[in-house]
Amino acid sequence: MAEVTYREALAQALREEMHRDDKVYLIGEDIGHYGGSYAVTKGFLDEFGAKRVIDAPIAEMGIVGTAIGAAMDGLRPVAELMTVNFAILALDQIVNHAAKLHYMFGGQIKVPMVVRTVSGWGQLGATHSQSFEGWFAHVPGLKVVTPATPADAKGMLKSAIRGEDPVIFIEHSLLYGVKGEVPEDDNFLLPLSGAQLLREGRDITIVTYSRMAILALRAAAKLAQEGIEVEVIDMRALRPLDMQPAIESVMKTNHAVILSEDWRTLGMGAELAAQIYEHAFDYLDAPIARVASLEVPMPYSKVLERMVVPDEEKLIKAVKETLNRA
Amino acid sequence: MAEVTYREALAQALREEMHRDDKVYLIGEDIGHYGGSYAVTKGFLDEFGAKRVIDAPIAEMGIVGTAIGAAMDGLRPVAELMTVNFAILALDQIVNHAAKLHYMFGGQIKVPMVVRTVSGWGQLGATHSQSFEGWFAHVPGLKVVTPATPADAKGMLKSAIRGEDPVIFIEHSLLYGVKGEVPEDDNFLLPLSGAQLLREGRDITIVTYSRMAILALRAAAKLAQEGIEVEVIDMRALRPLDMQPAIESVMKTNHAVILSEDWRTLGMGAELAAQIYEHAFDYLDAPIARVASLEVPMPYSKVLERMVVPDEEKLIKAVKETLNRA
Amino acid sequence: MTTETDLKLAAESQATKANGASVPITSPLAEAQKKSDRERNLEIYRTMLLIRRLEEKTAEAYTQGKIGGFLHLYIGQEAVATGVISALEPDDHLVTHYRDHGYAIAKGCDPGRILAEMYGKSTGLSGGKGGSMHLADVKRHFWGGYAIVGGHLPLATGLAQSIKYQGKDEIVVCVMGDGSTNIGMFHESLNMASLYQLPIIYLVENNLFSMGTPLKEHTSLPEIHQKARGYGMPGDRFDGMDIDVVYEHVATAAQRARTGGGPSLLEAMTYRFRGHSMADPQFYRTKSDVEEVRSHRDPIQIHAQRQIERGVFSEADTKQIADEIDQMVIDSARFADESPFPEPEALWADVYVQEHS
Amino acid sequence: MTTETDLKLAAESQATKANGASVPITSPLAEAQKKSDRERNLEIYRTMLLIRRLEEKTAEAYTQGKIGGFLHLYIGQEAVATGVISALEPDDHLVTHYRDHGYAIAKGCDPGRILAEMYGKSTGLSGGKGGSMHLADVKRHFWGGYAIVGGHLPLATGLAQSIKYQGKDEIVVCVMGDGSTNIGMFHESLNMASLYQLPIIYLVENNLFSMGTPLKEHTSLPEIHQKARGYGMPGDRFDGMDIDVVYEHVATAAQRARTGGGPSLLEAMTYRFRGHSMADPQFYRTKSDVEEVRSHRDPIQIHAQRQIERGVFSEADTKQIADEIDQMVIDSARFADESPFPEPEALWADVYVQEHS
Ligand SMILES: Cc1ncc(C[n+]2csc(CCOP(=O)(O)OP(=O)(O)O)c2C)c(N)n1
Ligand SMILES: Cc1ncc(C[n+]2csc(CCOP(=O)(O)OP(=O)(O)O)c2C)c(N)n1
Ligand SMILES: [Mg+2]
Ligand SMILES: [Mg+2]
Repeated sequence: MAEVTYREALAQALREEMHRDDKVYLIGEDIGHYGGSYAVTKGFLDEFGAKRVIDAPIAEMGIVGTAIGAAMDGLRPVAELMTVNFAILALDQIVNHAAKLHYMFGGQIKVPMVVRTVSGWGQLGATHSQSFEGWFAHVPGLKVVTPATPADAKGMLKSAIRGEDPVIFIEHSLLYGVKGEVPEDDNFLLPLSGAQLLREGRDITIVTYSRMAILALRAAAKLAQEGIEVEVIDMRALRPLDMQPAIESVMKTNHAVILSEDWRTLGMGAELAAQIYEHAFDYLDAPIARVASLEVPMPYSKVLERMVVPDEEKLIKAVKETLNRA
Repeated sequence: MAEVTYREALAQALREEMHRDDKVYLIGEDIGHYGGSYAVTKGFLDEFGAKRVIDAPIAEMGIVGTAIGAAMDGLRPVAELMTVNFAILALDQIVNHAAKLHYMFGGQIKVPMVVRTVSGWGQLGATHSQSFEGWFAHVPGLKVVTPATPADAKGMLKSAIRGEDPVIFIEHSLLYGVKGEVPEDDNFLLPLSGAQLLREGRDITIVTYSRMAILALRAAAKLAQEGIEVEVIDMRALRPLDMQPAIESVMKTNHAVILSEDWRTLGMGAELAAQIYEHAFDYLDAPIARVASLEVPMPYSKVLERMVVPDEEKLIKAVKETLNRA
Repeated sequence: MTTETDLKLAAESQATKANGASVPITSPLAEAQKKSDRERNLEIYRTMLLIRRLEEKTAEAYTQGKIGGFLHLYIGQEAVATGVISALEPDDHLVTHYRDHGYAIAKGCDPGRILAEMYGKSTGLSGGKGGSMHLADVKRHFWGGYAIVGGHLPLATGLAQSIKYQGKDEIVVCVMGDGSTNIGMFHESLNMASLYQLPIIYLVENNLFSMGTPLKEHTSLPEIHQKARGYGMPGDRFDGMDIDVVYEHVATAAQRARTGGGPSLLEAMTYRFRGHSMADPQFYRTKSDVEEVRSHRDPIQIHAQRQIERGVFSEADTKQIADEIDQMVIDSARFADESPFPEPEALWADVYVQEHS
Repeated sequence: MTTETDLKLAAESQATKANGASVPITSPLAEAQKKSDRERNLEIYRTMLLIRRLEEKTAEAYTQGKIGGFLHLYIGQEAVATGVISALEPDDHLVTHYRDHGYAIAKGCDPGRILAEMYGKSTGLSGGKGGSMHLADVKRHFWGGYAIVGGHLPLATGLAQSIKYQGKDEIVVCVMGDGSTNIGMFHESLNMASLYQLPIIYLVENNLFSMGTPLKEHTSLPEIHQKARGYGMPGDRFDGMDIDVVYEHVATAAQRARTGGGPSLLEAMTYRFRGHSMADPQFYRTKSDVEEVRSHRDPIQIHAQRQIERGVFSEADTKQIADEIDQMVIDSARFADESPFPEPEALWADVYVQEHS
């Protein structure tokens, strides 16, 4: 095991799979000469050449659509969409095509494609700070992955590339610099679904994913000092959803908070909460709290942006309110 | 009051508003010469001319984007997207632009635009049978309307056209032929939010919208014969959500079923259920049931399609299971 | 009749093998190319007439409620699909829009399985899950009909990218209508195809209408082949009602694509004799508009007349073929009628290749 | 210093009035057009130098952490914005991409409010909600900078549609980069603009890179102005480093648009002296590549040199203007620094025009 950043873990996964299988290629905007807008593919153009590291025009539909077509013919494209905000330009290709072809043509066509994209914020303004993972998770035929740690990033990306179905792989711009232990094994593969218990606790369960999992652990540590034992569940994949760990946890703690960075209404929190209510109804001592982003277009000014996104303070407040209710 | 179809009610609203305000114009594919793919604008080209009834190229982004631009300059465009399945091609214009401009530029820009589009199914295949109302309802800055009756269709469309904000107006292809009482008043306006009690009942609450409201009423009538009194709430608008009537109803009936035609996971049912749990937690005798479409790309064959969509039988089953639980 | 069904499916068994051909691809139309002038032209006649007759049967089945949803007939445009496929190698790749029946037939798909698909039967090309707009036969490199206008252009471009990536000498033909050239995906696809010099032909069937919107009202450049200039790509327009002309022009572009010359944009001038779909009231044109074209430019008439005049085949030959085809249509309809609907289990099959992992 | 702030905002008070101008629009650059050769060229010099100096200040403020997010500088491209705006009427409409600082200045926006916007202050052009990429000043018909590549093209096209619909004699200029011409919205917008003969100019600032991707690697037709052929639209390419050339060509296209001649696609050949954004490591080009252009084709040098040679103005004049501008930049920065951040209530303001109804 070595300590590497989330960024480096992703680069390792891509590099290893490209060496393992020459049917794997990368296509995306500025992944070559520029080195990737978040530097994940820095050096790849020199290492693998322009045939396998394609600097695409700004054409999100074209990037995803050609990747689907190549996947249909047996290649294993990894398409990069610079941020999830631009991914919605390619939503027709992802939703009306990648997700449908295998079923619609009675199993004749397979689409072994990965779409890597990025959520995040940081004074980027209203059109560059959104989270749409819930939209992808709504669509049968897609697999949706949102790794929180370098190890998950590497192991799940490798599995996504080797898999036979279209995978929407959502990274987080504020995680690229975060370090963690990552196995060096070339065949380090992780399943594309399966929630994980990150921290045990008896009092309340925080169900979350991606960068918010890190936030949840920090808050849990603080709350522990006040004698509140928080259990933290990282969903890791949003389609298919593995609800069992969260449900079992809530059956034990009888309290839950859902933490996500997207807008609250119709966000991931709605589904995660609904399923917990459905399966642990008789165990809940209080309604489940949803901590999510406030429902405004993201303002640029940092004093306003700060108010919009979930933070430790808001999370801790929600935990206490949920515990103290009634 | 006159008995008119949902289709005719929409045509009345468009015609009246076009006569009232020459800043109102229509743009969409085949709304002119063809008469509208669902015949809503039949005769409009002759009546209003090509300046105000524009047969657009197949260019969903262009149709919505030019409508936004014209609205910014003070016109009141009604853009028609033939079906909601194609609306996702214009999602960038709707989500990254229409929904954002007023806020992002500090109130300098207004976008008084209506996007009319259509959900529905009927052996149309995987790419032509989807429901995305939940995606629009997720986005701050948009108003989302899903009328179930001819009266709502007319009154809400007129208000949407006269309003100052972008409105996503979602019709249902299987409702166009349905008749209902509609006021002839030229100024018959209805608010763009506000849920409505369609039927009173003491035993259980069905919360729904659009075509499913009709289905709910039919099921309620049947259930009444078995002595089960169902209360039916039509949400009518999905953003902003008016949860009060549903919450009050559940406080009375202590049981709820959410009925929607979209896919269950991350669908409207998740949010409606989550909010009812949050506000009526102590009143619920059983978990809320969600009746929605099965999570597969819609198959063409009618024997399979029938299995996917909600029907009376499935709804009645869910009602009874919810009542008989525990 | 399950035996007949079983036989047919056995013969077609590789059809559902995902991604690419497993056995050498053949089709009557392709084989005929290597045969005599007579054989070749008879096969072309047979193909066009089968398209016409099967479409007529399809329309009838629709009115009988055996077919549901949207149904877009190919009647009037037969020379395009027939000309295109006869100018290709059997293993060349085909991607089309929803108006796909004629191409399925020209590519050599079984007419019984085509009808069965429209009937929503398990024996259909796509197991009854696709319907009229989504016929596909991947083992014949027919990657299917697509119903999001323009949505298949990037897919076809990606297929061509894969072919070049793997150094194969196959090419891709991507078929669309005139109205489809206005959507953004057309622009993104043609730019990438030209930028990467991909082996693909974008073939526009210009039938003068985008649903009910006349050509001049939906595009700023009605000479659609000239849109190629925006991509430094060759463009070419020709009469799509004359099979021989279609063959000529497609063969030239195919040769270019196959030899590293890159993509082309072809525009076949044609006309549909029926509405856009069965639901079309056709307010946008008159009966006589259609009669005018049908009487002077029917592609099947043009072909038959010429070959009879040339003495390549005779009236008698056409009669005999007509009889064969009538029987084929009857058999195909019976196959579709007698085929079973999908079992309930089929509903959950093929949502994912790997349900778990 | 709130008094100064208050004064400025009072003067700018109509700025936040939604949709369109409420008072006659003026801007120094526009007024200068009607004045003497000397006045006009001094104003052009003043504008270009202000853009340059304010950008330098902006870069400094970014490194100081006063500006966050993405910051795209306009240094090197000053002649384009200055030439474009000087060739327009004051009430003509402007829509740009995120590289919008130079246009805001040329359109006559207050430099203090421009900086304040980037600092996220309530006195900013967009109240601190937009930031660097989303400057706008609607009362000057500057409809803003947009950050979804190509996303503003349909909006600008719709503005032009509205102008024609209402029979106004204004025109729209829509600015984008070379990389933006590859996205679908470019195609859909230009087709509609040409089809409806709208009064709009699509102006491409070809700085040879789409972020870090070289022109020849991102588009199949590097002669971007020739893409106009795909829409039956006139296209024109010119030197974007020479203000006089830019003025010429834009004036011609503006005349055409204003007199019912329809849209144009203009390509200004230019170069950015800084990275794509402040985050750009610029692996894709060398320092000497940039030095080469900076030393021979600096638009401000070209203009100053020519006018001094022509004896239109003198070294002394440029020195004096430089001093004025240095002071203006200092004042603007102070205004931005001293302006307050938005109040918490601002968070919920302007999500909707009509919160209820
Ligand atoms: C993105 C999208 N927009 C709209 C439609 C609805 N639609 C289906 S076919 C069609 C007209 C297409 O005309 P054309 O491309 O000329 O093909 P033709 O039917 O004439 O062969 C339209 C508007 C669609 N299927 N997809
Ligand atoms: C739809 C979309 N895709 C990608 C991006 C990320 N991005 C921002 S600017 C840019 C490059 C644009 O280059 P160009 O159009 O030449 O303009 P320039 O920055 O050179 O002025 C890219 C890829 C975006 N903002 N929007
Ligand atoms: Mg057509
Ligand atoms: Mg550029």
